[in-house]
Amino acid sequence: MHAIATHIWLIPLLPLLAAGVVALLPKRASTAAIGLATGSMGLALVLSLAAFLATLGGHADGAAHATHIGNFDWFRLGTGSVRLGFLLDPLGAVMLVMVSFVGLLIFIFSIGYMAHDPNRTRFFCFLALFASAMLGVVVANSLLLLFACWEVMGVASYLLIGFWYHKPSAAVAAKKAFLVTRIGDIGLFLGMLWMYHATGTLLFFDDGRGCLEADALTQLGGTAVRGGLTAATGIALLLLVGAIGKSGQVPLHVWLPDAMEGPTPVSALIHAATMVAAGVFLVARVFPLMTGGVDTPVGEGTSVALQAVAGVGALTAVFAACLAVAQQDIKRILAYSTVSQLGYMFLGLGTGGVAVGMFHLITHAFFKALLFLGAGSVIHGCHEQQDIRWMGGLRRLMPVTYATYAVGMMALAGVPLFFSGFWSKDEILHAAWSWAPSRWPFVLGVVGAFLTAFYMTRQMAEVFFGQYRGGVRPHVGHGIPEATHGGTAGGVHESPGVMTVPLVLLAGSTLVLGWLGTPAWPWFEAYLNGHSAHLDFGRLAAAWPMMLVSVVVVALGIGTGWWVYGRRSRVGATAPDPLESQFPRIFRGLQARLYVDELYDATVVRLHHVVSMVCGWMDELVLGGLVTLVGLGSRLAAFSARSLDELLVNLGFDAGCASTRWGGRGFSWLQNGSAQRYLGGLGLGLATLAILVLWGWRHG
Amino acid sequence: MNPAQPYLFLAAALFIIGMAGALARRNAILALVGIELMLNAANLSFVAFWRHGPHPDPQTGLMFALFSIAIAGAEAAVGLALIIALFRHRRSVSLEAAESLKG
Amino acid sequence: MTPWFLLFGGLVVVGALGAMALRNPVHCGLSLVVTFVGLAGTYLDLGADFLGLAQILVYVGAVAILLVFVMLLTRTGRGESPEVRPGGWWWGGLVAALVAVGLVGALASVSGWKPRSEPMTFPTVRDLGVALMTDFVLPLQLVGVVLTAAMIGAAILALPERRGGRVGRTPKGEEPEQ
Amino acid sequence: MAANVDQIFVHLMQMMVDRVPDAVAPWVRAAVGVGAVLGLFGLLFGLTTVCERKGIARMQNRLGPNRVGPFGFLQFAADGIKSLTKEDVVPRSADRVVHYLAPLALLTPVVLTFLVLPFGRNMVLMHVDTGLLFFFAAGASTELAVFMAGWSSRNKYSLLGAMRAIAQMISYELPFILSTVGVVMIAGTLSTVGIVESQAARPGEWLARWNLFTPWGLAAFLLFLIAAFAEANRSPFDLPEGESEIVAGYFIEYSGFKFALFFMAEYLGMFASSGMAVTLFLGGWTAPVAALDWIPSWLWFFGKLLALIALFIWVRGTTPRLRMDQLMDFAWKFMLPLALLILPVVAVWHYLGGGWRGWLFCTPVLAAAYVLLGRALVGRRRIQRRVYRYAGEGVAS
Amino acid sequence: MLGVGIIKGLAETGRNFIGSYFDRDRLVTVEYPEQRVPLRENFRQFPFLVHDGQDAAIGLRCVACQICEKECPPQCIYIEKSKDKKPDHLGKPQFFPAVFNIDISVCMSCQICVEVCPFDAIKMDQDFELSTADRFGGLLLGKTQLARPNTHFQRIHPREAAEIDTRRADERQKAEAKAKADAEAKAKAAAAAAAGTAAATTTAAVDAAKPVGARPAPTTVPGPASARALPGAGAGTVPAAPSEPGGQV
Repeated sequence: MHAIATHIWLIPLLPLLAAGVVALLPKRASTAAIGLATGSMGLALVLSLAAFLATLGGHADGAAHATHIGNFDWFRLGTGSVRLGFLLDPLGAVMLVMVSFVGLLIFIFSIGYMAHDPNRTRFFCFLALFASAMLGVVVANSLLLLFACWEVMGVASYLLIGFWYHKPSAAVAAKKAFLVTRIGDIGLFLGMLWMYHATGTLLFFDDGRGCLEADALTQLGGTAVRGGLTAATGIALLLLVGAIGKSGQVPLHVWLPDAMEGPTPVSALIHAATMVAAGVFLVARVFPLMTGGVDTPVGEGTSVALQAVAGVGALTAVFAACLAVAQQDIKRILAYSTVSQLGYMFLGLGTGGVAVGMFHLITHAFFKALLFLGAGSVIHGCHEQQDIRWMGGLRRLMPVTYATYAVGMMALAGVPLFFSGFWSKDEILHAAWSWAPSRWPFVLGVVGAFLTAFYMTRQMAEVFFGQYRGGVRPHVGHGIPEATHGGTAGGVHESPGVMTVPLVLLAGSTLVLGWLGTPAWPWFEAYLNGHSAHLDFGRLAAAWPMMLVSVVVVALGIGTGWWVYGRRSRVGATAPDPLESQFPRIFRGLQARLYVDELYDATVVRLHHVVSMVCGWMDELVLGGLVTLVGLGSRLAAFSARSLDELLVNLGFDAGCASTRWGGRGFSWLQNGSAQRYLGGLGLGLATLAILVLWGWRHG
Repeated sequence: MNPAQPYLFLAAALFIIGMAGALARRNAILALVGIELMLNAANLSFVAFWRHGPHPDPQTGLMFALFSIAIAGAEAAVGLALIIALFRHRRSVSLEAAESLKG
Repeated sequence: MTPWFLLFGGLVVVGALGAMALRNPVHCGLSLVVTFVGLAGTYLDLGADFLGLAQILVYVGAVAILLVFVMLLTRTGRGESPEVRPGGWWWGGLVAALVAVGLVGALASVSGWKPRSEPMTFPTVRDLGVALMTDFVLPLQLVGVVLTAAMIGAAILALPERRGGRVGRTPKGEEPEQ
Repeated sequence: MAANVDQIFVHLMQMMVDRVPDAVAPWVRAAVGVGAVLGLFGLLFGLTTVCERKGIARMQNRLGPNRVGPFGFLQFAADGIKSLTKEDVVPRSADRVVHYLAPLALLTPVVLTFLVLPFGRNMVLMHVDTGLLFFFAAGASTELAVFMAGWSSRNKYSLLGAMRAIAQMISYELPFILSTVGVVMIAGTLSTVGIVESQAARPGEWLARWNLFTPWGLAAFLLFLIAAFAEANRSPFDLPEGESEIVAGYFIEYSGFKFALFFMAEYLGMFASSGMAVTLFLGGWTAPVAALDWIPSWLWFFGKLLALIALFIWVRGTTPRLRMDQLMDFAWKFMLPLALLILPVVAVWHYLGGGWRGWLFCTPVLAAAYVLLGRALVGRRRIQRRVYRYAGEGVAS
Repeated sequence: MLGVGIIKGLAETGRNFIGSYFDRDRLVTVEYPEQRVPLRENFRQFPFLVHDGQDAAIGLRCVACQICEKECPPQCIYIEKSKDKKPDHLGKPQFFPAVFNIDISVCMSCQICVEVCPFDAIKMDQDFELSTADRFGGLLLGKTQLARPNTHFQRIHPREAAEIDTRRADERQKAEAKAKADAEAKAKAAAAAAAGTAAATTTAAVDAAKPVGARPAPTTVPGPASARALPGAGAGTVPAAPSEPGGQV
C-alpha cells in the first residue's frame, strides 16, 4: 500500500501524458485519441482506488492523519530552493476517487455524444488535460502546485467551453468564464503571496514546517492586521475569494450559466462534478487556516472567515435557486441548481465543518453529473434542442434517460431515505440549525431546499411529461452536420448504449452513496477525521426533528411544482409559463437573471472603459508630446552641427587634404604597377641591410 | 674557408642570377623562373648549413629544405595559374601589361 | 671542393645563366631543368640523397612540365615581343650587383666557424620518416593544407571564368566567350 | 654448389675488379656492371620485339615473322639495321637542338632506372638507401623528354601526341607511386634490396612472404602493372602513338636511329617497370617455395621478368585502345581512389598481424571498393542500344 | 564488373596462342612463295594471245581486226595488220597481226578486249609474278611473249575454254558438212540442169504454200547443249529446234 502513496503523483501525470500525446495526433486519429484519454482516466481511477485503500489501511492504525507526504525540490534558487510536494490524505483520497470515477463515466459518455463531431480528438485532449489538472489540485501538498493546477484547470475550462469556437456565443462565454475566474484567482494569488510572506513556505504539511501546521497557524493567528483581522483570517478570506470565483458563488457566478455553451459532457464534468467543486475542496483543504488557527469543535465556527463562508453559501443557495425557477434552457436550470448546491456546500463548510461540506460535495457530484448527462442525452435525442418548451413527453420516448433522470432529480431535490441528496442536505441543514452565530443561514437553506424541489419538478414536468412539442421547430443546430435519426415524433429516440450505461451507473452510485453519511452510521465523517465509525441508531433519534423538517419542505416543493406544472402539461411550445402568467414581472426579472450581467456591464465594464479612455488620452498626449520634443531637439542639434562643420572644419580641413594629396601624388611615382620595380626595391633594401649589418658587425 | 663556403658562394651566385633575370625579363613566366631560382638558392644554403653545420642530428635544415620544395611546387602552380588568368585578360604575358594597380 | 661539386656547380650556374639569358622561353625552361638536375646533384653530394631525389621528382617531374605547359597555353615562345625590357639588363644588373656586394661581403667575412666534433652521420630515410612523423608533424600537415589550397586555387584561377560563376563550362557545355 | 652458381656473376665481377688497381676499381666495377646490364637488356629488347610480333601473331591465328634467322629470331637485327640505314630526316622548321636532345633525354632516365633493380642476391648495381625513390625520380623525368620531342618537331600531330602522352603519364604516375607505398610500409625501407629480403621465406616457413600473396598486395600489384602499362605507353594506353589517330604521336618527325632510340626507350621503360614490379610484389630473386631455393636467384628474377613481359605482350594482343577521356577517367576515378584505399588497408593488415584475420578484413573491403568504383566508373554510362527514329514516326502517332 | 571483359579477351587470345602450337590449321597464314593459294578461275591479270596447235605463227587466232585496240580504255594495245593472209581454223584465209604489243604497265586488266574479240583470240592470263628490273621496256610485251597455246588457256580457264572449243568444233563440222553439201549440190545441179527444166515449174507452186523454216534434217545435238531442257512453257508447235550452242540464251 505504501508504494502507491509515494507514487501518488502518477495519478495526475497519466491524463497529462495522454493529453500531450493526443495533442500531437492528427484529427483523423480520433479513435486512438479516445482510447488514450479514456485509458488514462481508467488507470487514474484504478490508482485512486488503490490510494483510497491505502488511506483506509492507514486509518486502521489510528494515525491522526493517514497522510503520506512526498516533498521534493522543484529548482534550487541560490541557497534555498522552491519545494513542491504531493499529499495523500482521506480528504484527497475521496476526491481522487470521485473525480476519476465521474471523469471516466463522462469520458465514456462523451464518446457517444461527440461521435459526430469532427474535432473530437481535440475535445478529448482538453478533457484529459482538465482531468489531470483537477487531480493535480487534489493531490497537491503545496499551495503553489495547487495554484498551478488551478490555473491549468481554468485554461482547460476556457478551451472546453469555447470548444465550438465557430459559435460566437460559445467564444464569448469562454472568455467570460476565464475572465471572471481570473478575478477570483487574483484573490487566491494575493492570499498565496501573503501566506509565503508570513510563513516562508507554501507547503501545507512539511513535517512541522508546513503552513497548515500548528506553529505556522499560531504564528498567523497571532499577527494582527489593521481592523482587528488576524493574518490567518485575512489569508483565508482571500483564498475564499478564489474559491468563490472558481465555484461560481454569488458575486462571481455570472460565468457559470453562460458556460453551458460548451458540449454537455463538459458541463457535466466541469460545471457539475469537479471544477466548481475545486473551490469547495480548496476551502476544505485550508480549513485549519479558516478556523483562525484555533481548533474549534465542529459547529461552533465562530471565526470571521467561516461566517463569511457560510453567509456567501446561504445567499448564493437562495439567489441561484430563484433564478433557476425561471429558466427555459434545460442546461441553464441545472447550472443555476449547481450554483445553489455549491452555496449549500459552502454553507455546510461554514457551519458544519469539512465532513459536512465534503459529503454534500461528493453526493452532489454524482447526481449533478447524472442530471447533466441525462440532459445531454435528452439534447442528443432531440437533435441538439436545449429549450425545454420544445421538449415534453420524453417519458415514453426515452425511458432509460427518464428513469435515471428521475433518480437524479429526486436525489437533488432531497427525497428522503433512498437518495443520497437527502442525507447530505439534511446534514447541512442540521449543522446550520445548530450554528451558533445566527439562524439566518438555516432559514435561507430551508427556502433554498423548497425552491430546489420546486424547479426540479418543474423541469421534470416540462421535459418528460405531456406531449412532445418538438415536431416542427426552428433548427437550432450547433452548426455540426445534423445526423438524421430514425424513430417517431420528429425522430426522437433513446440514446445509444455508450451514453445510457454511464447514466445507469451514476444513478446506482447516487442511491448507494447516501448510506455512507447517515447520522446512524456516519462513516464518511469518521473516515475524514481518521477514527473508526460504529453503527448507532441513537443518533438517528436525536436527528429526527431536523429530518422531519426537510421532508416536509421537500414534499411542499414537489407538491407546488406538480400543482403548477404537472397537472396541466404545457400545450404549445410558445404558450406562456404558468408562473409567468401569475407573476409576470417577477418571472421576467428572474428569467433575465435579475439583471446581474447588466449591473456588471454598467459598473465594472464601464469603469474599465473609462479607465482605458484615460490611459489612451494620457499615452497620446504625454508620451507623444515627449517624443515630438526629442525629435525637435535632435533636428536643432543637427542644424547647429552642420553650420559649425561648414564654417569651422571644412575650410581648415580642405587645406590639409590638398597638401596630403599633393604629397601622395609625389610618392605614387614609386608605385607604378611594375612588379619588377617592386622586386628591385626589395633587392635594394636587402643590399643596404646586408651592408649595414656588415659595417656594424665589422666595427661593432 | 669553412667547408660550407663554396656551396654558399654557389647559392649566392644562383640567387644573383635569379634576381637579375627576374628583374630584367619582361615575360612573366621567366620572372617566375627567376624567382624559382632564388628559391632553390635558399634551399641550397639550407642544406649546406645542415651538412656542415654544428649539429646535423635534428635534420632541421634538411626538413626545412624539403618543406620549402613542397611549398615552391605549390607556389609555382599558383603563380602559373595567375599567369594564365592574366593572359586571358590581357592577351599577353608581359609584365608591362599588368600594371593597372598603380597610384 | 669535391670534383662532384665542381661538375654539379657548373651545371647549376650554366643552367641558371641559360634560364635567364636565352631568347626562346622554352629553351629557358629546359635550361632551368638543367639547373634543377645540377642542384639535385649537389644535394646528393652533400649527403641529402632523399632531398636530391625529391628535388628531381618535384621540380623536374612536375614544375618543369607545368612551366612548359603554361608557356604553350599562353602562346609565348614565338618571340613576338622583345624578351628583355629596354635597359632592363642594365637596371637588373645594377640591383643584382648591389645585392651581390652585400652577400659576398657577408660570406667572405664570416669567421669563427666551429668545425663539428663528431663525424657526420647521414640520416637514412627511416630516420627522416621518424623525424617527419614526430618533430615535424605539424609542418607536414600544414604543407598538406597549403598544397590542397594551392591546388584548388590554381584550378579555379586557371579555368576560364563563366558568367554564372560556376567554374568551367556553362551548363549547356559550350565554351564561355573569352 | 647451388650457392656459387647463384653467385657466379658476383664472382666474375670480383675477378675482373681484382685485376684492376684499387683507385680505378669502383669505376671499373661500375663500367662492367652497366655494360653487362645494358648489353643484356639491349639483347632482351631485340628479342622482345620479335617475341612480341610472333606472340601477337599467334594470338591472332597467324604465324608472325619466321623468315629472318631461325624461327624469325634475327628479325630484330634486320629491324636494327634497317633503322640504322634509314635516312634521318629532320624537319626544317624543327628546333634542331631540342629535337636532337629529346631521344637522349628520354633514354638516359630510363637506363638510370636499371641501376636500382636487384637482379640477384647482392647483384644490384647501386645499393642505396632510397632505391625506390630513385626509380620514381628517374621515371618522372621521362615526361619532360616526351615534351621536348613533341614540341621540338614543330608538328601539330606530334605536339598533340606529346600533350596526350604527358597527360596520361602524369595521371598514371600517381597510382604508379601510390601503389608501391603499401609495399614500403610493410618492408619498412625504400631500398629495393631491403624490400626483396623482406619478401624472402623466413627460415622456418615453407612459403615465401611475397607481397603478391596478400589481398592488398594483389590489388597494389594490379594497380602497379596497369600504371606501368600507361607509363610505358603500351597496350590499352598507347593512344599517344596510336597509328590510326595521330600517325605516330610525339616521334612522328623522327626517323632512322632516333626513332629506334624512342622505340628502345619505350621497351626499356617496360623492362624497368616490370623489373620493379617483380622486385616489389613477386619477391625479386626469392623463390616462391623454400624448397626451390636451389635454383639460382638471378634465374628467378629473369624468369619472373620474362613472365611479366609475356603478360605485357599478351595484354597488347587483346585489349583495344582506350579513348582519351576513358583513359583519364580510369586513372582519376578508379586507380587513384583504389590506390589511396590500399594504404589504410595495409595499415590495418599490419596491425592485424597479417594472418587469416588480415585476409578476413582486407579482402571484402578491397573487393567492395573494386566493385563499387568499377560500377561508378562504368555504371553511369549505360551503353544504350541506338534508337532510330524516322521522320514520320514521332510526329504522326 | 570492371575488368571482366579484359579477362575474357585474355582468355580468348591465350587460347588462340596455345592452340596455334597444337593444331596447325588454326593458323591462316599462307607462307607465300612456298605455299600458294589456288587461284580462282575468273582471276585475271593481263591478256595473252591464244594460238591453236603448237606453232604460234600458224595457229594464232587473232585476225588483227583491231576491235580490241579500239575498245581498250587505256589504249595499251598496238596492232599492225600483216600484208598477207593465212588460213584460220575453218581454212578461210584471214589476216594476222604482224605486230601485237600490250603495255602491261598501262593495262588495267579490265577484260574488255576479251569481251569484244569476235574470234576468241585474246584471253586473260593468271600469271602475276611479272616484276622486272626495267620499268619501261620490260613491261611492253610483244606478240611472241603474249602468244600462249590453247592448252594453257584450257588449264587456266577450263570451263570457258571447253565452251569455246566445242563451238569451234561445231563450226568446223558445219563448215565441212556445208562443203560436202556444196559439192553434192554442185554435182546434182549439173545433172539436174539437164533434166530439171521441165520439173522446175511444178515444185515452185508447192513451195509457196508451206511456211519457211522447216528444216530438212535434224542434226545431232552435242551432249552439253541437249542437257539444258528448253523451258517447258515455251514448247509450241515448233519441233525441237537444235539450240544454237554457245549462243547467248
